Amino acid sequence: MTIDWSWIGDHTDDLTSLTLSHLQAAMTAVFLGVLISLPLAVVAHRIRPLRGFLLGVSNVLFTIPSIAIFVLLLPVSGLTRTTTVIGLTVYTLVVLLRNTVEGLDSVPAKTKEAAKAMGTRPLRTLLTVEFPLALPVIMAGVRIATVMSISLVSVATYIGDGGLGQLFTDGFQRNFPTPVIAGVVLTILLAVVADALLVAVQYVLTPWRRRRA
Amino acid sequence: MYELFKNLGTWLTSGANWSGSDGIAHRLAEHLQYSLLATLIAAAIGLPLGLLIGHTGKGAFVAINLASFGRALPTVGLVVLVFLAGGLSMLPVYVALVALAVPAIVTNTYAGMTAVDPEVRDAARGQGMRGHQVLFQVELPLALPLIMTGLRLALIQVVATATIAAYVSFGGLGRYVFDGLAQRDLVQVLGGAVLVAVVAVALDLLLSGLQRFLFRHRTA
Amino acid sequence: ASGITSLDSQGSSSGGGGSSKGGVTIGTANFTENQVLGYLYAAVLRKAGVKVKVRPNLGTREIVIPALKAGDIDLLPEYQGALLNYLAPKDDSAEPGTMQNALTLAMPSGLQVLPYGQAADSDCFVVTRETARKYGLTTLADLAKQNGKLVIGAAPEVKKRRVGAIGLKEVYGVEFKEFKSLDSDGPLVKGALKKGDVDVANLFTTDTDIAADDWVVLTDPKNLIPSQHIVPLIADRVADDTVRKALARIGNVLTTAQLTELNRLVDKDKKDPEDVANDYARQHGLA
Amino acid sequence: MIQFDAVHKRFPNGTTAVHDLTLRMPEGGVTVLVGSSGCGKTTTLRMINRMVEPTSGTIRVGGKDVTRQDAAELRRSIGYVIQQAGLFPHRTVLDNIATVPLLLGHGRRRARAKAAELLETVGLTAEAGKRYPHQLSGGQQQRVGVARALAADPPVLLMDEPFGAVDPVVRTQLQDELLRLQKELSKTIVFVTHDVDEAVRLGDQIAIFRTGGHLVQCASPAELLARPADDFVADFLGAERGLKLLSLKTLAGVPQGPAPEGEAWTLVLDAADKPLHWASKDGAEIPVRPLKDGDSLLAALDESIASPTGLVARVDAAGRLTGVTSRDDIHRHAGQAHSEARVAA
Amino acid sequence: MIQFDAVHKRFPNGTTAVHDLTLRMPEGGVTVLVGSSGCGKTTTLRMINRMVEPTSGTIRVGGKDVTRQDAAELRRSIGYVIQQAGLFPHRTVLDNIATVPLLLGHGRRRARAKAAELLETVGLTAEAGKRYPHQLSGGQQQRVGVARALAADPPVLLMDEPFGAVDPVVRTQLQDELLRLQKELSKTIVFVTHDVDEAVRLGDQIAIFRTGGHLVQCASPAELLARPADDFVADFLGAERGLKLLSLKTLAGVPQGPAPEGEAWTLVLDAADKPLHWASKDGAEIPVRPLKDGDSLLAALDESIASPTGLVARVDAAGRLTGVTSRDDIHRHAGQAHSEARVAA
Ligand SMILES: Nc1ncnc2c1ncn2[C@@H]1O[C@H](COP(=O)(O)OP(=O)(O)OP(=O)(O)O)[C@@H](O)[C@H]1O
Ligand SMILES: Nc1ncnc2c1ncn2[C@@H]1O[C@H](COP(=O)(O)OP(=O)(O)OP(=O)(O)O)[C@@H](O)[C@H]1O
Ligand SMILES: [Mg+2]
Ligand SMILES: [Mg+2]
Repeated sequence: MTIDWSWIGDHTDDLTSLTLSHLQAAMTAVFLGVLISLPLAVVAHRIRPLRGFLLGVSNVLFTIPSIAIFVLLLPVSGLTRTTTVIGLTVYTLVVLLRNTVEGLDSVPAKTKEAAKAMGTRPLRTLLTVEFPLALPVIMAGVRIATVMSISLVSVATYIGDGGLGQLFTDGFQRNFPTPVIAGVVLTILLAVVADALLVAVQYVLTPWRRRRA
Repeated sequence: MYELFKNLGTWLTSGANWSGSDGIAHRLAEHLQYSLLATLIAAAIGLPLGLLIGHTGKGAFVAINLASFGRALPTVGLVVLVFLAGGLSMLPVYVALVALAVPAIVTNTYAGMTAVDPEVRDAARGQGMRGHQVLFQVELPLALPLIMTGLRLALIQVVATATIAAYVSFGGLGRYVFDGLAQRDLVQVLGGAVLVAVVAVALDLLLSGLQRFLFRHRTA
Repeated sequence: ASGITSLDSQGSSSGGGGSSKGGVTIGTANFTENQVLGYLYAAVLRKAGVKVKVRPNLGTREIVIPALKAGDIDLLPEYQGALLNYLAPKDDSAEPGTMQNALTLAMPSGLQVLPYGQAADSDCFVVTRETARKYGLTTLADLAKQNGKLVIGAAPEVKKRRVGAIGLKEVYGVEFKEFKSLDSDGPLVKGALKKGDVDVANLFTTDTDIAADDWVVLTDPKNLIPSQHIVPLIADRVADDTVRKALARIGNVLTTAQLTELNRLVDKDKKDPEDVANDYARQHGLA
Repeated sequence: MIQFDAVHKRFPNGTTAVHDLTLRMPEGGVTVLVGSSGCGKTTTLRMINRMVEPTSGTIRVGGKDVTRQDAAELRRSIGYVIQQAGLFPHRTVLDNIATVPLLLGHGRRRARAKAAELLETVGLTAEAGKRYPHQLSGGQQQRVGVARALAADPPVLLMDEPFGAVDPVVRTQLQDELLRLQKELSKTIVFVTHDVDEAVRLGDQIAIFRTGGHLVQCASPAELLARPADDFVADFLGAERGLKLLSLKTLAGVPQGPAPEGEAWTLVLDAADKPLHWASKDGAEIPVRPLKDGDSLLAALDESIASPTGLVARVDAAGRLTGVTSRDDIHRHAGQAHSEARVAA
Repeated sequence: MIQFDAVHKRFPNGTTAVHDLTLRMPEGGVTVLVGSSGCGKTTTLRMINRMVEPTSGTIRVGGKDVTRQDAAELRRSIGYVIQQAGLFPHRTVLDNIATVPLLLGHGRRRARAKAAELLETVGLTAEAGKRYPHQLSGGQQQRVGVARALAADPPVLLMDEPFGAVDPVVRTQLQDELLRLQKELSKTIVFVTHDVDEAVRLGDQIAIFRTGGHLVQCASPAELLARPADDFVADFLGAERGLKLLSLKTLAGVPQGPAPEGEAWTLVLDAADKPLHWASKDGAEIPVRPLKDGDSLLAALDESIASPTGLVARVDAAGRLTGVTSRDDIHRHAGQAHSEARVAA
């Protein structure tokens, strides 16, 4: 399987725009996923009986083949980026919800108690104590969700979207490995870079974990 | 919508749809075969790897990053690539599914190993256990719950993704999804999707039940 | 040169009744010939001063037709027979003229087909030279002699289509040993034919591989397979005179042989569909 | 003043943690709660700031029923030092201390300034304020916990085994500091421990609990040591009860005489009159530990046993010899301490 | 016998944990290692069974250089009791104890039988053997830890703060048990603690370390208390050093006389000659704590202070009064204990 470098040279613009579009889809999905999973995780964390249910639902959603999700969404959101993003968001929930709940669980009871005993009210405790302390575990989830989303964007080629995934269909149709290889390599590169960025973000957000003995 | 779900019910419950080489029973068996085999292969790769880095504490950084790298592999791209390289066979499907499952298994195995209380590991050495005895008699049993979690996670992902086999002409429940799409049979698409989800969830429940049974003596 | 473009976040705006002023979004299915056609449409429309955008790789009709209705896309290069089969599966018109009439009748509100072009791309059933020799196959009728022995490979929908397993059985009495769901004239079905995993493959007549690999196209003495002229499927909202005229020109110029050659440039020479289409349009004074 | 009246706490799972407790904790004094594990000390403490709600009975702080007050506000007005510090790992030491002032809306600047001040009060450097809790030793973390509880200058301080996790040397330091702070600030302190020595050292009164949440005895340390209410209390206080009582009395009133001269052992002084050691006629030397008026009778007894003559060298604040006290005098005062305690009980 | 010769341990990160240590730990005796946190006690202990390898110097157990032996086999021949037990959470108590016999290839049956026996030795019921460690209390877990270390009947036992995590009452029980076991089995024991009282109680010799891994002094408890090598040791042993020494001496040799009659206070006995309390002429009663010959001088001194007459009631094994001992006699013997210790040092 040889790589046709001239093809790559001729298509740098396309590759760039596909990469950006790919990234945008994945990031939007993760962002929405975080937005949805944070409140749900708080509910799952606080109300034990709902935990199994919520995690179960996110699990089931995760197992639905993407094409089926797209087909169901088409009447609603059409052939748009929205459809792609909704599909991806659904998949991120399984990781984000679980990790956020685990993150909240991992906050030492002692510390929460301390906050309560100082006279901090529940909402403030949540925002200033529980979330910051759960951050490492939540961020671990965000990292996995991001990498996963980036790898999953390509399934949206079924609806003409899918960023770098278009290269797979193209190469497949024409029995032409170069675009496929380019697509795979760029996807991984994107994931690695995004992951590294998130590590950096986490480093900035959690100053208290920097100089662990 | 209501009509759709009613038809879905009929599709799922009609006996005719269950039998034959194109029947649900057969497709289900194929799907299970792909998923279990892929997970098994992934376990054969990921478990020793995770145990090794967990036991020696060496190579963790590389392994964890490789795992994350593995997670980033786009399944469709991988299938197409292996197909273009090697032609039409189940190989592309297995390569993609195994690549999908290995990261979850490695990271969870490793996490399980690092979660073993160092005091206990120390105690094992202190009683005169050799390296492999520490690994198999102490670390592995203690890491097992997390390892099982990793296997479950991997299996769910594999079951959900094994529909890809139909993309390259093979069987499994993905057949319904792709055929239904081509034949404009929405009921069939959804039927396939529902079956995949049910299989995934059922396997997960089964394994979590098994896990609970096996580790019923452990504390929370 | 852009072979593949990303889906931009904005869909097309649907201008008022029958005006292309707001621009036209052309969709194409996810195989190369359709993409080439899409870019050809784009080239001629652009020449006519219409703003165009192409959204390639849009999967099956199940996805594309609703998108056309909803306004995500406005124009689609289609094939008479296949489209008719999609819209009116029971209709068995076989002549281009009657098919065009049938299509007009079956058209959902808001959509219309424009006059069909001279280029055609029909379904065909091919076997390898070796298989043809071994079983003495030259026509579709010959297949019936090997009933229960041969494996056919085709896109999944062919199994339940008249121009497919059903028609072959009804018209020629052919029964296959097995139907393998592969793709629509793509690498799967061709690969399977080459490897011998299938004996009979459903391809398109414009496929350059048929000649390249010396495959035998089985003839259709009983006219089961309608010829499929290429026909623009368009939403009423953009179908103004400018658009109609421009599309009519390409329809009149492009021949089946030329289309086959364009396919070859894309599939074999790995040229971008867009470049191939633009070059052709320029050479023929269409752009 | 904190007043418990017929307070009962039964947890939903059926455990009775506190049984019909009536107890007064005087204003500006230290009340120590002791008892074996699970006897309800923590529960009692936590009912004061409503971290736990009593099943029945009333608790009044400064005369006001706690249940009539907003829980969060009540808590801001009561300092709480939690077992093993319970610091916020994600906030710097300074921000940890500033927690309550910030909650009270004092503004970041003012809260930080107050925190910096308190840092000094508990004996930590300004540099430590910038660190995160995990970068401090156990003893330093405890100090931060105390500083945090003091930050809003609350009249009441609850301390739940605050010095449990540190080694004995640091523990003694922390106790000294607490006694010093208490003298300065005279808070009403409720202190939980299961270390009897700590209780005797810190408490103005000691409340002993028995499993099941029963208050067995509440009295001053001296009374308790002299007259334990029953065998449980006696056992709890330990075998050396008699000696422990002596740790509560100082040498101040015990008479002293001149150091012996020309006998078997002489006390050698340096030029500044500071005792150096005991010397025997045949040249042997034995170390001496001179005691001040503020030292306890227990220390005196200890020294008199170690001393070859049975005499204890006493010095003034500058370390100059003022005289010696005999073992008999020490014992007389020890006996007196015991009878006083017995009478008081 | 365990012999350290010029042993040095520097960790890869540059910390010197043990500095040039030469130390003899006698056969069949208990050597206690004490010192503040981080002074190298654990490292010293772990070099004996090669859990840590020395940087230089040699360590011999029973005359044989440990580095010449297979590490795993060496460890099987040395019992190791780890801080907070370090039990295997996934194995039953019985299987925990059977670990080493199984490693030695004793066969499951024999190993379990041995384990069941040891369970009894450390005072646990057979029922406890079937449980998992987390189903036991802290004290019970410690017992299992000891049983596990004893399972292969090793001549040497290493114990690293084995009783650190349990409350004082259970701790005393465990210490008693260890002393009893030691009498029965006479192992060579190396015991790490940072509790001076525990060291004095258990040690035949005590080695005091200072931060940086320096051995400061190694001597018998009595010598140590009487003659601390320097201020560090003196401070470490604590203020009541003189009194602690008395806890090492029993009343056995101290003379006794008849109980006083017709004076201010009389000792009231019951029909079986057991002391009940002191009674004064005007009807006051003060409790008495009668002492046996095996009780310590410290207990005697404590009682003599609490007693209104300064006299200690002494009884035989059955609890019958044998006589009384005066405070002076106690002091005389206490003084004697101190001079003996001083001479020995
Ligand atoms: N939230 C709770 N639910 C049920 N039982 C509880 C709860 N909190 C405490 N208990 C029980 O109440 C009793 C008293 O607990 P408490 O914590 O007050 O004891 P403590 O004296 O502080 O013990 P320790 O010295 O171990 O800290 C114990 O038996 C304990 O198990
Ligand atoms: N594996 C290691 N790597 C680097 N330094 C270590 C290691 N183990 C121990 N140390 C350091 O060596 C010194 C001695 O440690 P050691 O555990 O022997 O002390 P210890 O006396 O047992 O203390 P503690 O009473 O806290 O148990 C300490 O400064 C410790 O931090
Ligand atoms: Mg408590
Ligand atoms: Mg240690």
